[in-house]
Amino acid sequence: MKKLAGVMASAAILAGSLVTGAYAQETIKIGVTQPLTGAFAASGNYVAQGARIAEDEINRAGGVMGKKIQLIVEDNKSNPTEAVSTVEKLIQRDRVPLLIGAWSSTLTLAVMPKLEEYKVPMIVETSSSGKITTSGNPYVFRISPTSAMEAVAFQPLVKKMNIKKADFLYTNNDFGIGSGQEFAKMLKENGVQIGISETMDPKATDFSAQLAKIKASGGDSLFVTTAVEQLTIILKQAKEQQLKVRIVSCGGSNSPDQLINQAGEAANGSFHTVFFPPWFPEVVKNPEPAKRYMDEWTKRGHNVGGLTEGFRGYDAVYVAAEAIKKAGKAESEAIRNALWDVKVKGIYGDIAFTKQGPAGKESGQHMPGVYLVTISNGKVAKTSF
Amino acid sequence: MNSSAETVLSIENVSVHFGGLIAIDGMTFDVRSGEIVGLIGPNGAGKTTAFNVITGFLRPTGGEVRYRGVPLNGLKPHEIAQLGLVRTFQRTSVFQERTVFQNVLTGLHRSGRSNLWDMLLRTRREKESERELVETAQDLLRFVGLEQRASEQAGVLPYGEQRLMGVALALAVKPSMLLLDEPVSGMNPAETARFVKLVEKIHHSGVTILLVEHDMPMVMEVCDRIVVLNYGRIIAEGTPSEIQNNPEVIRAYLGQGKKRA
Amino acid sequence: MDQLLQHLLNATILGGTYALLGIGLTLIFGIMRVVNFTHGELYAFGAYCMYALVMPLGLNFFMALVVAMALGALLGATIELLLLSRLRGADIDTTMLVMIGAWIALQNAEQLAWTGVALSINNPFPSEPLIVGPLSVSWNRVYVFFVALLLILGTYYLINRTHLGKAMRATFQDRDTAALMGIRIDRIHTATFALGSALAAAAGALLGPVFVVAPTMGDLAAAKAFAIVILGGLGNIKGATLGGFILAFVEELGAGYISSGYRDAMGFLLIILILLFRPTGLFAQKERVG
Amino acid sequence: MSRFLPWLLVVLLASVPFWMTDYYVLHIMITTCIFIIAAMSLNLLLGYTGQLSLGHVAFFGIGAYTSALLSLGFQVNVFNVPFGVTPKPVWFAMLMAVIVAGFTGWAIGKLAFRVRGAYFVIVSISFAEVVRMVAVNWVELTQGPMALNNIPALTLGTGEFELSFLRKPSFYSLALAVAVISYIIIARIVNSRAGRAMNALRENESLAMSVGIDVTRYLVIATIVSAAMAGMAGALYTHYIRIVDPDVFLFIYTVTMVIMVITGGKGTLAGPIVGGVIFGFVPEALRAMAIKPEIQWIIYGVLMILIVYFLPRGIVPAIERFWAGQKPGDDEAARSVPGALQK
Repeated sequence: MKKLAGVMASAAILAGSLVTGAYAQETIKIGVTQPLTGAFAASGNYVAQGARIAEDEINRAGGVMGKKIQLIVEDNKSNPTEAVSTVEKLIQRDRVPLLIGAWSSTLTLAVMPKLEEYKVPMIVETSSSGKITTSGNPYVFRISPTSAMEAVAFQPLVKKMNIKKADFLYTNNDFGIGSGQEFAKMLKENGVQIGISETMDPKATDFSAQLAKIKASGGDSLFVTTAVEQLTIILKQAKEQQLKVRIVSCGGSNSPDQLINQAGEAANGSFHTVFFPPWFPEVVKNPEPAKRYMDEWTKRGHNVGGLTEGFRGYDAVYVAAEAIKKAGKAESEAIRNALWDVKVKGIYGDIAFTKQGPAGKESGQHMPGVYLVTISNGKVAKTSF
Repeated sequence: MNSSAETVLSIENVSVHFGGLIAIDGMTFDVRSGEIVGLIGPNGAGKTTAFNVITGFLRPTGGEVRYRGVPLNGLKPHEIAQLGLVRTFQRTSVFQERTVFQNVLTGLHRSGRSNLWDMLLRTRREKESERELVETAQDLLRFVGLEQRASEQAGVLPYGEQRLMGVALALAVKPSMLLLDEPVSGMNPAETARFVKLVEKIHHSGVTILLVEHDMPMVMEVCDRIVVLNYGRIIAEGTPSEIQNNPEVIRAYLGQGKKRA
Repeated sequence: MDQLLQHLLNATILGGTYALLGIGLTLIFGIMRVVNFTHGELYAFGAYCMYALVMPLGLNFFMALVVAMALGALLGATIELLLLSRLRGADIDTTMLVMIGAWIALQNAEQLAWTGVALSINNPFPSEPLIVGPLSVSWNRVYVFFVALLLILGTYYLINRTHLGKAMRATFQDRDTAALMGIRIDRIHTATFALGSALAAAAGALLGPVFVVAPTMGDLAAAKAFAIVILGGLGNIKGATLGGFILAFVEELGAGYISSGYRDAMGFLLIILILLFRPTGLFAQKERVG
Repeated sequence: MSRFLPWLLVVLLASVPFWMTDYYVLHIMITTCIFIIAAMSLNLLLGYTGQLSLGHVAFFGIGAYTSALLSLGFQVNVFNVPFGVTPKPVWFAMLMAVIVAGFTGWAIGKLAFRVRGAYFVIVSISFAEVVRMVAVNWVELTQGPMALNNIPALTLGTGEFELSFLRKPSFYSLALAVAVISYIIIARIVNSRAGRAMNALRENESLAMSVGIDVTRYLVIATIVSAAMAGMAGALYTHYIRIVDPDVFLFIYTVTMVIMVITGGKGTLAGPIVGGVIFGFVPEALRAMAIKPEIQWIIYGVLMILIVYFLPRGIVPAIERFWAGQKPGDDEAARSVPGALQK
């Protein structure tokens, strides 16, 4: 018993020594939670890289209110519980007044209760699930399009592409399921027959069984929603199994350049919705920031395949800086109010938030453009419909 | 001893096969109440296998073992121990890391009266039960002559005392019959003599004993009756003097070319 | 019908690599009584070697496989000499803890070296698949299947026909007697671990170009290897070969006709069922207990 | 004097919320405390009965999911038969979590202990993985990878007398109380007849059977208590973090618990606490030094190997031996007297 007590006492001393105080700050901190490791690591890193570009640009131009901004990027490991921990850490330890995150819909939905609990606003840069802005969380401001918006944008193409019967393959998370449901709804309304809907774990790597089933279903188009890692394998395996259907990837996290690079010939003939087409930046509403971002991206030697993701972080940081400037102080509540008045000429278009969700507890939602591109002969091309 | 005493252990036509290997072949013998019976035979004759079958550590391929009329087939070792049929082991016969005293307390497991709730809530029954166990443990250690060693770690005791410890563990279960597996092997004559005294003491307290041993003088000294196994079969059975003069027994031992006695 | 045939073809092709994965693991357990938790990491290591050799270094695709196997064997031998050789005679739980420690360290070292981003390896095969009637399969997978078979047969040959194999079998049956007969147990253990590691690395190097290469790929592979080995009985090489094919068929048909989500759960369910109803594996004779 | 030291420590720990203003430190202390409870429960199996159970996180996760689902309510179709549960009070959900986890422990104990050694280890890992797969794929019930969100916090009483465990100081007190109770439960079991039986089967199973100990029964008892306690830790965790996803079943969490137990000292009462404190705070210290998580895990892995080589019994026994060396005789006396007689 005596020894036990001694051991426990020394443990307590260890615990006490870890107590550290926050020191004074000369910068304005912005918290970023992204999946830097795990299933969505590639995309999360691209978003973080894009955000860093914007951070440096803003600071070079004098920062915000004479202070430099400082991004504190935490890895949420592609896991919702970890995402909550990162937010907990960013708010409690780093005392950030504003957050950016958390890439996937599931991760974003996971941290949303914490935003309400601590009353800290978050700019959502990627997530597409409708639930995020319709569930009545007034701390959420989304600059990326929802699956429903994406489906509506796709609608005119249904007839042009002559889609008669569609099958679905998507990850069993909010991103995949939300996208699958919205597209199925839209296609049904346009008279398209819905075949089978297959799901997959975000970590799965062998889809031969699902693809054999889809082949047997006999649709003419396959709508796939997942991150680029799985999409690469799906394209390769679809070719191996001679799945001769039109593959359309939704959700905008498909990085056609990376697909060409990694899936090779198997990527030819596939279609992809993207929210920023770096192959023809002239088509976007604000080509000027797009060009600036692309130049810097290349200069830093980042992966070209990441351009379609990195801009999300880039835009989000500009929106954050603008909101802080408008608020006049780095305080959460002021920033939240200011976000409603933000107007930023970004790559996502002219970013401004409209109200969505139940009255009195609305979330902010921006309406960006959606582009459909195709891969042919190892190159990304505009669709010719 | 008294040959009209009732049979407590009966082994009927027991066989044990390991794959194609026959370890015991149609073994049949009885042990009567109050006897000391020796089970002897050359190495590999199947003696320890017989012990394992009797105490439930091994399932016989055929035949039946009964203890006081209860068939033991299918019973687990702890259930057989609870019937009062308790064994010791050739080797590793103590809980090495515990003290001698803790060993005996562990052996007294079945004598405890408290249930799990008593233990969790540390009720009066739990405390009384533990106190009784401690007293019994002290008595037992005194009985085998290890009371001086109570606080020592069992694994570091000299070999002879570890054997005594093993017997104390078995006695803690309150056996009506004790199976000793080569208890004096490796002991020096003085230790053996001390052990023989203990066996007789146990016997006098009313415990029937079945003994596997290579030390012939010891077997001849303590046993009422001897059963001889060779290649899994019983080749002789009788009093020590009968066995000593049995030509087949002599052949079996000489044929194997070694005699440890 | 076409779907069923395609499933069966997929399962057969997959079964070859599963068997390869299983043999390496079962060999090590059978001879060394070590549950090799680093098996999955050696698999990932093989895949990363393949990537490094083929992509940045531009080595010939087929040569790269041989080099990856050699490197796998080297890493395996290092693990054995560094960690296991001094644990000989320790109980199985102790070696398991050490192997788990090694597994965690290796996996994170891979993650540190290559980051979490998945990598893809180009292969030199025609991109048009091999088509037989309604069925199709990529040339890369056909290659993988036959190389896996070759390696399995090679392992059988090594164990049954060579001097080293004889010593391994002797060690497997009775370590003490083998030692008495002048077999150098230390060397046998190192050789066994190196061989098992080379096979795991080969599986990784073969499948790397089929899927993508990522640091966590080893976990799933290890899980499957365990299922295969349990199916066949720990230490049973023939059992592991058959177990590999059984698992592949169960997974593929389960995913095709029951639920694709539970695909990776099939192996674990099989483990549990087998251990409850036939603890020594499907193909083992009853072992003597005690 | 020494008898009061543990209680003094408890009082000291209980006072933390009154002077600790940095909630982030409190947050780490809470999660550490929860992990210590889980590690203590694992120690009962790993340290006292000697079963290397590598599926322990399953009980933790089952507790977490049971409590989350019952407090949120759910609606599922089992073979087309609708089955629903309306949201239940959190205290009830947590109680059920303990019971369900304990029951799972009973079932697993009954089944898994048919096999031992390597087979038992693999079957225990498989069990946890199957449970994880169910959590991933039974989306209707568990929401799969989307996680169960907005899990309510524990509140006791109503109206004016409502006691809410939403905020960190109150939750810390709750976690500490559960940890102290868990410690007492384990201490009482291992110092009783049942504890001696468990020890016996770990040291020498055949000998234990030969003295009439029903080995399977005590393994099952240990598994039930251990599982129920892990389930309680899981329930605490879920109502603290207020989200639960299938990754809660990841093998790496079992490994974390195992490392805590073997580093601290398996089969000692203080071992999991010491190990838990070290591995609860070290990640934060490493994070403060801007060390990458991969390096942190490499350190864990290497440490695990080093512990097995150089401190196979863990830190606590090593310290005990050190103290015994300082004061000969004292230790002998302490060890010779069985636990029940110490008072």
